[in-house]
Amino acid sequence: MLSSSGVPLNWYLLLSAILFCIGIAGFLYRRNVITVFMSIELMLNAVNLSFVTFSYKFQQVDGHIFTFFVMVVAAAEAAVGLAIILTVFKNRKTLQVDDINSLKN
Amino acid sequence: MNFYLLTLIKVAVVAGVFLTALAYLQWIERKVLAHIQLRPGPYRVGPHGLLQPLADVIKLITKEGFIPSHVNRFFYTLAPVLAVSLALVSISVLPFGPRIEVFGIETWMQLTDLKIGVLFVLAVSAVGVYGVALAGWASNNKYSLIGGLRSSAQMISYELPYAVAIAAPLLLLNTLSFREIVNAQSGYYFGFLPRWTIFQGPFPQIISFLIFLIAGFAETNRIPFDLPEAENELVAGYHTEYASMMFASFFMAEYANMLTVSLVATLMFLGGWNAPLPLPVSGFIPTVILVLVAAICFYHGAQPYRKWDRFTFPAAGIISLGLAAIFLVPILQPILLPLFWFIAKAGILLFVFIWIRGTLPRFRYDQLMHFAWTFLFPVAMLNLLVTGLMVALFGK
Amino acid sequence: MLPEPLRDYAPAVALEELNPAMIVGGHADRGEPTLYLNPDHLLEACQKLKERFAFIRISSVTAVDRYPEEPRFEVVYHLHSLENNARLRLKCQVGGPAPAVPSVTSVWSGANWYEREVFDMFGVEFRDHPDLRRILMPDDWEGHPLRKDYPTHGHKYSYKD
Amino acid sequence: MDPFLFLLLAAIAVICALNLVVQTHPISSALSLVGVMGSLAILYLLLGAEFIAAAQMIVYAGAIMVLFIFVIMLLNAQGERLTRRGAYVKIFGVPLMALFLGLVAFVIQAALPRSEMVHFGGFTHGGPADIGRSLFTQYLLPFEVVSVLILIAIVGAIVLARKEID
Amino acid sequence: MPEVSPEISEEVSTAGTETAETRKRRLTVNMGPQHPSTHGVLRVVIDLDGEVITSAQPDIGYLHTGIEKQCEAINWSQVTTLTDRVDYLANLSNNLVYALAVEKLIGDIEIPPKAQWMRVLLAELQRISSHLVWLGTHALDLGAMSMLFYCFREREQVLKLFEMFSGQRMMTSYIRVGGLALEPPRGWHQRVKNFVDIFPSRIDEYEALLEHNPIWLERTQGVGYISVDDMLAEGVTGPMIRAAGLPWDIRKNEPYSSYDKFDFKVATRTANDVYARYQVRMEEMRQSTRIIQQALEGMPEGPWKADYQHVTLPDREKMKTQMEALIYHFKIVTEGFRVPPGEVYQAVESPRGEIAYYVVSDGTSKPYRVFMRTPSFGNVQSIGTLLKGKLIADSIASMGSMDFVLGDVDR
Repeated sequence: MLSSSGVPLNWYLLLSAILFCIGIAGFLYRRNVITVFMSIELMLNAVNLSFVTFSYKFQQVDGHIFTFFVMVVAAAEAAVGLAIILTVFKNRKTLQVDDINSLKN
Repeated sequence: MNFYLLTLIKVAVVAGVFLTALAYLQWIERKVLAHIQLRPGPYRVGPHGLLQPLADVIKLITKEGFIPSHVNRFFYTLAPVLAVSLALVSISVLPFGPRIEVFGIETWMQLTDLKIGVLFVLAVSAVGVYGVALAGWASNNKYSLIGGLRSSAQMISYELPYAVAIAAPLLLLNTLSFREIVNAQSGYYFGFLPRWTIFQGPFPQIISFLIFLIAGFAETNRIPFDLPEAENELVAGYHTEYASMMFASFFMAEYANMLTVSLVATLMFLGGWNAPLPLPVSGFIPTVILVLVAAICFYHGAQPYRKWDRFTFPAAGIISLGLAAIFLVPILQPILLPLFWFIAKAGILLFVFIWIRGTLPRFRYDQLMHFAWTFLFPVAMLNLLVTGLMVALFGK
Repeated sequence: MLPEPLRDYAPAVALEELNPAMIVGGHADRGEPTLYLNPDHLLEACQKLKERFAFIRISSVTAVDRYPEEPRFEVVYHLHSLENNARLRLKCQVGGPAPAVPSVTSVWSGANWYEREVFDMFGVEFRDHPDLRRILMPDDWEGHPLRKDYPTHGHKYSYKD
Repeated sequence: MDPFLFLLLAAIAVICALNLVVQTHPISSALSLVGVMGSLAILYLLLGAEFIAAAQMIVYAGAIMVLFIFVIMLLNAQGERLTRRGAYVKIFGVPLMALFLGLVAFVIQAALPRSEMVHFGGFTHGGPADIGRSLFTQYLLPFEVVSVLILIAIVGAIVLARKEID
Repeated sequence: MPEVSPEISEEVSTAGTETAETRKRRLTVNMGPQHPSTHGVLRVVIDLDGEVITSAQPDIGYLHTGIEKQCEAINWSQVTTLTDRVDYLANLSNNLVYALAVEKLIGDIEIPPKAQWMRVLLAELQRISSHLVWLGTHALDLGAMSMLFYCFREREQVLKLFEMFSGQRMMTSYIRVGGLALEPPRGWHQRVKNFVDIFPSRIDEYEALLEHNPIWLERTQGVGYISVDDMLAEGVTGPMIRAAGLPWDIRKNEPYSSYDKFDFKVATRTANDVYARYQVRMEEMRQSTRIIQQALEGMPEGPWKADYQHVTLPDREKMKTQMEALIYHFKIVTEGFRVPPGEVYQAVESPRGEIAYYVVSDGTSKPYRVFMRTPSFGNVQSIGTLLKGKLIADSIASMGSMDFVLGDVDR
């Protein structure tokens, strides 16, 4: 399987899957809202890797475009999400997701 | 010749020259600042303090690397490493000269040419915030933290005009590779006006050049934008808690960033190693300058102000006369002339950096942010739009 | 009853008219008018001087320790009128185990620190002062350094934690 | 050369990702994520996605993650305490996760021919010019929609942050 | 300027009555006593609401040396050396005010015109040197570090002049009761003339560097306002009050030491901000140069100290030839001269404002009480009013514009 000059395409996809699973694990396991947020970013990254890999496989640029859009959406999401976290922290003085379980106090 | 061996040699040469240049940049800064401020500057170690950088390095290395007990050890040690390595890495894509032939081997005066070289430089400078921000956070000290926060906000804010200012000339040049960028700026209008981007039609990029320089000052945290380390307000900002080599790493990073900004500005706006005048004339300019330098040195040597001037000035004069002669050797000219112009342009920009530091006061923090968002960024955007319009209407 | 040199001095005359018990003495030594005031009427007099004779500035407040005479402290106020380009010195003599005078901070807010300094250095209390605590010496210092019975040298002090 | 580079970067990415989940302090997690992004950027380069690699560094590592770190520093976030739910995840989640991973791996193995290899330089249309051409022709509408989205996000972020300033 | 370890404490106020709506970030920042920009050991406790200062409480006493107490234990003539140490950037003004106060107490002592002219000249030189220190350090606080070196270049010349006549650069003790300590050496007046000839062009140089600089203007204009009424109430004097448009200068209003014979203008501005204070000080340096020029041109001939054998030391020649002079010399040196009982209050205009000594004599050879009304004390008292409601980022520029000397505050 190990040729001198190439990597099996599967490996990229497997790496993507592993990263995605770790992202899920972090999302479920962690209790800090910022870390949870970062786990989501990790999952997005894993998916991006798949897109780029498929782009290679089909020799088309569309996967790159999609990755690009994911990045833009991630940037927007980070801006709004972090603003929400800031506001929540000002009001509740906590970053624990378990403590942020009600809409009003 | 073996590609790997050649690359290794080039890496060694570039790293050696670059690091020495950093050390001497600091010497030059101290000398220039001192002369602006009417003092002699470093003077004791070696003739005119020329060995001062060496003494500094020895002193800083042998000094105790003190880690305060209240810091976050891992990030505290990681931050300077990050700062200095990220500052040094962008040199790998910058070319210093054209394709040359040494001992029958043809090579470029460049480590590697990325197709996306400009993007690479931008990416590295974008990540460069981490060193400063982490240092401020890991020091576990209010002044450091405020310095770190200020610098993250400042660097993110100035990243935008910085990138937009680079984008405008790219519209004219239509490439992201530094080699091609320089090649696209060769040639002259009317036989004397160089086709550098700051002069190039259809829309000369003088505005983006200025914006790039201003944002470059902010990116490198230098006066008038040195809020992160404003010593009169925050003591020393993010490196308050650092000592010895770790402290020096931040300085190295600052000087490396300064050098990178100057080199990128030279490549992007000032035509890289292209001479400002066509060849037969420009070929003699270095010789003339060096002969003038030698004359000044001999004059001062003849009228010594201090005891050792009788020897040091004539020695410097002889060296520059020798260099002047070397510049006339026809075989060496294709190598030396581009290098001379490249270093001369970058050197002038570096001098501007130091000169500004010696003259200007510091912004207040809100004024600095105000300046970035309400002046620099809109102007950069407008410049980009106008450039795009001009290229679309009158471009090739 | 006004002393001889101050008979023609308008502020003194005015205060005397206001309340004969206000001024207990005075002199105009070396051309500097000085009024000795009764501490009980100090605020009233200051108010009057500020309003009527434009002594809008208080240049300083200090004290002199006449130990071992009694009353031992003279609290000295230097007033200044920019309008009339005139200066006036007021004095209050206080003594006893707990010397105290009314604070003039309600008239001139700038007297704040000067009164704190007098309190710090002489131990004279200023009644109704907004923030009467030591200013130059440490908060837990014992004694009042500018008193005449306080030694110039040889005082021992150890810092408390 | 390629497999070695891939394995090295993949190892770094996985270790950093695990570190993200394991570390208790948000700053450590954020830096691990930067590590993941850096190694992914180089993997993108191996796959011929030059522009995406640069964008990954500039946008993801240089802007989004700096924003994260900025917020963590601003809030002076401390290490978190784990709750009971965290323990549940540890007991039941890990086997389930392994199962899920195995399933995905099986699907990948089954769906794709095993002999297909990735060579560096096997795909050369990932430069800025190609991306730009696609973006402004075929994908023009999504591009414009996304720019509106960004505008909305900026406005939203400002509105949310304003609330606490006033 | 030495960089010292920071002392900053911060606590989020946790007042229980605050509701979620009114809760804001409240910080208490402790600036100093060791901070590079407080110019000495001043501590300011600042309460912040976001970026805005809600209250600022200066805390002084870190440099208290007990000079007033010490004055009561030494001779009248020995006190002169202590007055140098009060405001070490304007020591000659302190010498002058002490000498004037004691001379007023003695009463019938006549100061010869030459000594008076010299006193004016020296006080103005001192004013220039003090303002130069202020300009350099203030510019350094705002990040313009080269200004410091330019200002110290000229200050160095002034200090050399001081060293030339008194042997000391800073603690000159040159103005004594009854005149001067010594006659200035030969060539000194020429050196002063050389200095005042070039100095106006140097002021132009500073102005060229600062006034055409948009960053400097932006950081100083409209910053650090405090109303005239507040300043008068808090006891602020000197350039601060003149920058608010009040032409109050003790040199004009209560002329001492023949200031009334000199032609000069009181520098005033009306903007009442940091920039106006800067302009006032620049203008004062120009006026001081004018005064020095006039003093040099009209320097009277004659003795440089009063002929008053009870107070001033006799000439060396006289002492060696006349028995009586020797006895007076011996008495003054060993026991000190006696001053008639009484009390005086003498004010002069120092570079920082009204400096006044209240001296009480009980007729012995030692002062009974010397009270020093120093300008910085009153100025620093107003920091609370000055900073309240301002931005924390402007606090350094505002406090710097006050030009306080901590030795002058704490004594």
